[in-house]
Amino acid sequence: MAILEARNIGKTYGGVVALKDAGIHIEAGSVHALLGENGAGKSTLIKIMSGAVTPDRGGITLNGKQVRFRNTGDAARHGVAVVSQELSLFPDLDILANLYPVTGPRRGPFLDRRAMAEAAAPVLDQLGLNVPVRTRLGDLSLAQRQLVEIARALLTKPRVLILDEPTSALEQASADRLLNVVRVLREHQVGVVFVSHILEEVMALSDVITVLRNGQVVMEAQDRKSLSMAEVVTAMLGDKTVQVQEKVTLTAPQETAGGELRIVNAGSQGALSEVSLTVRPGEILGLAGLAGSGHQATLELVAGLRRADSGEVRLPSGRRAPNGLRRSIAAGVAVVSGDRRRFGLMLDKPIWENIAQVRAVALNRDGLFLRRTALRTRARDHGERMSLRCSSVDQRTGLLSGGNQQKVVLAKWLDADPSVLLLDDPTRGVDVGAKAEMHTLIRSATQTGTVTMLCSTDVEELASLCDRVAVFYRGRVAAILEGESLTQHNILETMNTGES
Amino acid sequence: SSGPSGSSGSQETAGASGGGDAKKPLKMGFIYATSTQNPFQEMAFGAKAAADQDGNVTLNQAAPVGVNGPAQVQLFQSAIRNSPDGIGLETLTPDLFVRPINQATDQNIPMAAVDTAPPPGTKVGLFVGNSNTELGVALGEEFIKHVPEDATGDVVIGNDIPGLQLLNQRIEGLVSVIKAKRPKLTIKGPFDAKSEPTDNFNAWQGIVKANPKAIAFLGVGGQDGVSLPLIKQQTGRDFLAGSADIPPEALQAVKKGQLFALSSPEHWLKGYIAMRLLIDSKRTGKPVPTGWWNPGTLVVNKDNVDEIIKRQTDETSRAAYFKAVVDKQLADPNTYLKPIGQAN
Amino acid sequence: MSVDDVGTKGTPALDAPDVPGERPGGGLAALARRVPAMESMSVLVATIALVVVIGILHPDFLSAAQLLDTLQASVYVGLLAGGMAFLISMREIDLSVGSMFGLSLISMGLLINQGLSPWLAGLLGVVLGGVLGLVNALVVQYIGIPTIVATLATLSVYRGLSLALSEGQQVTGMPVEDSFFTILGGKIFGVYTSVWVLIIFAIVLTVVLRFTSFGYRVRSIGSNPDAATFSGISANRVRMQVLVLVGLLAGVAAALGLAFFTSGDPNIGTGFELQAIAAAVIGGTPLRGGTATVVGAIFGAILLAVVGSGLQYFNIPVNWSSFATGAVILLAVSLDSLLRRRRRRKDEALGL
Amino acid sequence: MSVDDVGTKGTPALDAPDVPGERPGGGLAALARRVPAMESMSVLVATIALVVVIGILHPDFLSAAQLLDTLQASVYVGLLAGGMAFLISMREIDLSVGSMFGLSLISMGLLINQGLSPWLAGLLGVVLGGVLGLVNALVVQYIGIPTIVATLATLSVYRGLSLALSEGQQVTGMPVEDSFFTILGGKIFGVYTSVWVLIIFAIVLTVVLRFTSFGYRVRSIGSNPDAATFSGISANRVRMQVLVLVGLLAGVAAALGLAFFTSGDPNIGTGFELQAIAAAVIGGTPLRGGTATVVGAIFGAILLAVVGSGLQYFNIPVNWSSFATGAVILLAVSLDSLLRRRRRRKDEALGL
Ligand SMILES: Nc1ncnc2c1ncn2[C@@H]1O[C@H](COP(=O)(O)OP(=O)(O)OP(=O)(O)O)[C@@H](O)[C@H]1O
Ligand SMILES: Nc1ncnc2c1ncn2[C@@H]1O[C@H](COP(=O)(O)OP(=O)(O)OP(=O)(O)O)[C@@H](O)[C@H]1O
Ligand SMILES: [Mg+2]
Ligand SMILES: [Mg+2]
Repeated sequence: MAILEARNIGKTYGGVVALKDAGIHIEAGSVHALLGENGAGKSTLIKIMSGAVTPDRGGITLNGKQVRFRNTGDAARHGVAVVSQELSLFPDLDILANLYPVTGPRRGPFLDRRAMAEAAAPVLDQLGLNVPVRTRLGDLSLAQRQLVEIARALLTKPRVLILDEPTSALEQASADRLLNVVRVLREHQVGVVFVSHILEEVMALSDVITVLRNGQVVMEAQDRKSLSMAEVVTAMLGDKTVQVQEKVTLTAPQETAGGELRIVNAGSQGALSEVSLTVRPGEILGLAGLAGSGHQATLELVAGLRRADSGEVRLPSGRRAPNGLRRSIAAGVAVVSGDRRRFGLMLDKPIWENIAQVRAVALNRDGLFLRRTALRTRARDHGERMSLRCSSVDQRTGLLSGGNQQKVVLAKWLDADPSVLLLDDPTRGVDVGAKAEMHTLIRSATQTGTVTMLCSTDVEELASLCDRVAVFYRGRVAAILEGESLTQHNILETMNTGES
Repeated sequence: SSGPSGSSGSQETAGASGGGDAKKPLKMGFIYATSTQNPFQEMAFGAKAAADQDGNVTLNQAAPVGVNGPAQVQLFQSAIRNSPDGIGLETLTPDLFVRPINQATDQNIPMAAVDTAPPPGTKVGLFVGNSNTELGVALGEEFIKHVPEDATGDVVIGNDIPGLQLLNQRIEGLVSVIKAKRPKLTIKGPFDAKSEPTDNFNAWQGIVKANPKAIAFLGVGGQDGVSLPLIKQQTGRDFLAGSADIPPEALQAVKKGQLFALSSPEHWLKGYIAMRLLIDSKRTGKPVPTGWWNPGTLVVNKDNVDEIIKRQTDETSRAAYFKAVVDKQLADPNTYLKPIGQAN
Repeated sequence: MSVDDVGTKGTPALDAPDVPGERPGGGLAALARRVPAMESMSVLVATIALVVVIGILHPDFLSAAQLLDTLQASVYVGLLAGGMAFLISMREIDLSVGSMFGLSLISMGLLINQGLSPWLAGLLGVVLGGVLGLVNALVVQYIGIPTIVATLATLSVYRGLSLALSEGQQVTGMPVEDSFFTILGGKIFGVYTSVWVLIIFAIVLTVVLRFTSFGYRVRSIGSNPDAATFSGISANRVRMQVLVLVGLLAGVAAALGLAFFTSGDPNIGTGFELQAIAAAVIGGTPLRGGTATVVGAIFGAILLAVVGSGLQYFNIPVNWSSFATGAVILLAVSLDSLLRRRRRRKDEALGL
Repeated sequence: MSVDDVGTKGTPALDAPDVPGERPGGGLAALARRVPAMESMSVLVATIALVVVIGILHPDFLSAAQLLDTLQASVYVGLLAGGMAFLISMREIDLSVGSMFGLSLISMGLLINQGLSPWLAGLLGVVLGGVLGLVNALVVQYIGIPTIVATLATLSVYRGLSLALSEGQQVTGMPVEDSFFTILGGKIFGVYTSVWVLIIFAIVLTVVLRFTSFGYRVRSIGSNPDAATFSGISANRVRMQVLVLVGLLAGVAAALGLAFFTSGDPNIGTGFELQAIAAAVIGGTPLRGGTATVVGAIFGAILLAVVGSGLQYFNIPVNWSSFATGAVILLAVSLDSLLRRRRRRKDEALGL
């Protein structure tokens, strides 16, 4: 019988119906995938099950007993741990403190940090997070912080573990590591809820699948083996269909287009050496590699976030890439960060203000006085183009679902129609349908001669979206894959071995 | 409270004969520099005593929290509205009040400037205030009594609130005497002695340490008379210390001989006389006297300290003590009234 | 954000409440129509309530002259609070505003005593204010210390300068017949010129904050500094601009002050910093940054001024006046927060 | 924050295997080993540099007695700054500390004059401090206004009470021979008792902040309020605890103050709020919250005290003293920030 069960849950936020009549029941020793397009209500359902949000209707039973958690800490003490989509960590505290929120093992009145550290060690290297536990969390990368959040959940020895897009920020290797951890937990009769937009891993991992659409259950606890990915996708998107993007083979550099972006054997202390790359207008160059292998550093180099100790970077305009992010942006570079909540969005501001932030506000392109109507119309156009799910462009961005927030980040940069587009996980946490649409958008942006570079933790994305992929290994370009040789398999192999 | 009732008898008759009204309830105001420091409260108490003694005066007293010129201007402007029968204004920044004072006098509201002379460009006839130069001189005179003719060494002077006119005047007076009568002494300062009690203590402590050879440390503000004795007590160092104003702790220090003297501006008296003159003119119909009324300075030393400590106990004791003084002064105004121009 | 926006995904209706509001000019009309929703409403209501209560107990208080004086008294802190709102909305605080006010005022006075034409001196004084603000900015940027620390230091540096320049004396002997004093210090249409100036600045600053890209930059920084930097906004440059703005406002306040007081006291403006901060926060500009309301800040200053002149009517015993001041402020802000909470609940209900 | 430095993050000091150092006892040892990395170091160095410079120009300044007096002078603001650091690290500011200090001190004095045993009176005074802090907390929580506004009001309410209770007079006539005054006001092993007390509180508060779950909750709230609430930390409860703590510290400071000055002035402590905030921020507790250093805050207070007493040796003309004070503070914090530079650079480095 179910350990944790949520029945006919309803949740409305003012005008917005997050959940109409949703529910899920979690069995011990099984992985329950919870799917749905962006804004379907997955996170809301999860927040409700973990005490972070109180439902308008419906109830939760733990081992058959009606329960109501006061907060996630309370839930944790009842054995229900959640890894929320929007990390709830404390950047100023060190890793250890983040692993034990509220309170940890005590010695007298004091926290026993030694005991904490000892307990944490195995979990941390199980997840492959080998960073000193005293490191300030704020100094960690998004992926590392994601792992800390997961470790925190595991440390409560939960009987129910709820994972909301745990892998969205992780690169392949650590994602696989996580999936194995989940399998182990399943062995130990832990009930797992698994939310993800990466259907491959869902099909590989889960036992049963529940699909939400518009806050309602449209597929309830189906046995995965009985399902094909196509069926799942149709369940998620309903009548909508994914127009699978035919990769346009790059049309010869248009006259309209500016020049190409050149990186001439650039080096940067410890991160890069002798990197030489050329990206033609209208081309999408993928950058792949294991964490720290230099693909991210290359983006930072072009973005002006990192100095080139040797070599140089030339923008399409022909001028040297300026130093410092601000100048680069002024020079037409767009930097779509994967860490949307920290670097991407003003969560307390309406959607339209976020979308206007670069072009109108930072770059002053709309003149001194900003006309709200214009800005909102533009924002709404962007929103419709990427089927943004919101009550209105006046909605506070922080209230959007994760994937929809991600769309706003991309929109705000496309709004500035840049000459160089640097993408870091642009579709992180975006559902299959919207993902295809966003790919189309990125494509069409490139058609005007934009130079695009893409880093992604999603190898499938690299393979399907990019014209060429430069695979990095230990700070050097190990191979540039294109045409026939550009396959997920090759990318992964080169990433890990350095040879293709 | 049973205030002095000096010329009240004659007042009645005068009221009957003159245009004044001895019974009519009066709405008057007393606006002073700050509600948070004792000297100014003494003046407020004095004013209140005068009002209470008449018995039929509503006195709107108000002061900003902490010395704050503009805020006080605002309070004064309110007083113009609700105190048509007369306003006593005690301020440390008289020059900020030019417009509002004219506003008041234009509305024929009787006014008395207290403690600091009315600013030029105003038509206030009466100024009740001690001479701070005289106060400084008095302190200086007391000081030299304890210093031999040919004495040498440093005399260090402190100033609690830089930029405060009346403290500068006190210092001028003090210095003039020392320069004249003890030419061999070298005067250092004035230095910033701060006004907040702990700051004042720390400042003096630093000054004392920084001037190991000085024979005397003289302040002209209320707090100095508290800090200096404490420093003598704690460091065991012996030096001459004197100050102005008469906070209780300082009086105790005089009693113990830790301070050679305190020079008191007699704040209570200023407040009382100013208000009393305003009220009397209303009652008698006689115009408010014009000129600078100087109630005088009181030097507090070992000889009279006990009497003063007794007087400072409470309102009644103050009123009782001052009765005689007030009667004497109101009896013959002319000896106390000088032309406003001479105020210092 | 108005009710009909909700639930209707991106319908043209969205724009209805704003359309005319886009031109800064017409923007005011729009503001006017959005008034009930404005952050600054609650503090206005609280202020009015306070005035009414005092007026009931002491009708004289409601005399036009008294109310005008009270308005006039709020001008200096009001102007400073307006600038402070900008700063706070970008998570900064300037403690030197009171001293900048004082130093500008003293300098103007001294220049006039040097025989400079009052108008020219006033202009120079305003410029000086801007320069002082610039100095703050440079200290913050190049020494690299928090604004609050830098301005705490310049608080006493500037105050010290006005003491030193004036040799601790009041600056007097102004040519009070000069048009500078009669106009700026006088009334226009029966209302103090300084009040008119305050109103003008309330409008201008509001327009700058709400309708110019500069205003958006300021609030972006306060909303999420990292995201702002990542969007190509230079926090340093904007901070500098705002600190200069605050300095200029202090200079303007100083000019009005000198014209009204017709003299300068070296200690004038002491303690204005806390009042300005309080006014801004009471007015509805939260310290966490991201939003600001200039009008609210000015209402906040007016509220404090009302407390000041209102209490004078109650004939508070000498030793209780300071207590009363605090208590009344507490009452007023409680009412304010009560009104605020009701509106906030409504907003949340709308999921905005 | 760039993915590239996986595993390479963290300064050597951080990597130091100090798991044994996690025991609170050994924790201090660990702290000692981490000293070079401590936020508070730079301000300490700056302070020492300042002392040395003054000492070179005026050797008397280096006399033990002078330095002790300077330390003693920093005790009151130091204690308040320690509490303020807690508050600031949770993004709150208490402006009423100076008034709580004053009111507690006055009340103790009055109680003693009522014939209460000084020790008992002192204890009650400390408790009163806590109660005043609690009042602040209740106002903030139930009226629902920002702490800074609430405490701005209580700033004058409490000050007003000490004026009212003391009728504006100094409270005098303490039984100075009583052990309360001789011990707390005196010296132990040649050092002022108050200084010993300050040291003890520096240690205790540091331990509370770094090694108890309470301390972690405080910083968690400052670091990420929403996350804190989600994980079951009650911001209200913690804020209340901290505001009470600050009140208690004000009470302790008051007891030391009364014992030392053997009399109470109703104005005592005026303006301490800004000094305490400045000390905390100078000490390395950023206003954005999340981190705090009690030791740093206290060093900050000492730095300010050094500036104060040091300047006395330079015979600054009275009208220049405030200028000099500001200038020297500026110098000191510049040095401090110079020392911080390297760390701050690292923090500011953005990455993808
Ligand atoms: N606090 C809130 N206030 C208003 N609306 C909200 C709030 N939280 C969520 N919503 C709305 O509820 C809907 C469901 O959000 P939810 O985060 O559950 O979607 P999701 O399934 O997690 O999407 P994603 O896959 O992008 O994370 C969205 O339309 C979102 O805008
Ligand atoms: N694991 C937990 N998850 C969520 N909340 C918790 C957890 N443990 C304790 N709490 C909550 O934290 C509060 C204090 O718990 P704790 O045991 O830390 O008290 P404490 O540390 O002794 O308090 P103090 O630090 O003030 O002495 C309680 O309200 C409790 O509900
Ligand atoms: Mg979600
Ligand atoms: Mg998502």
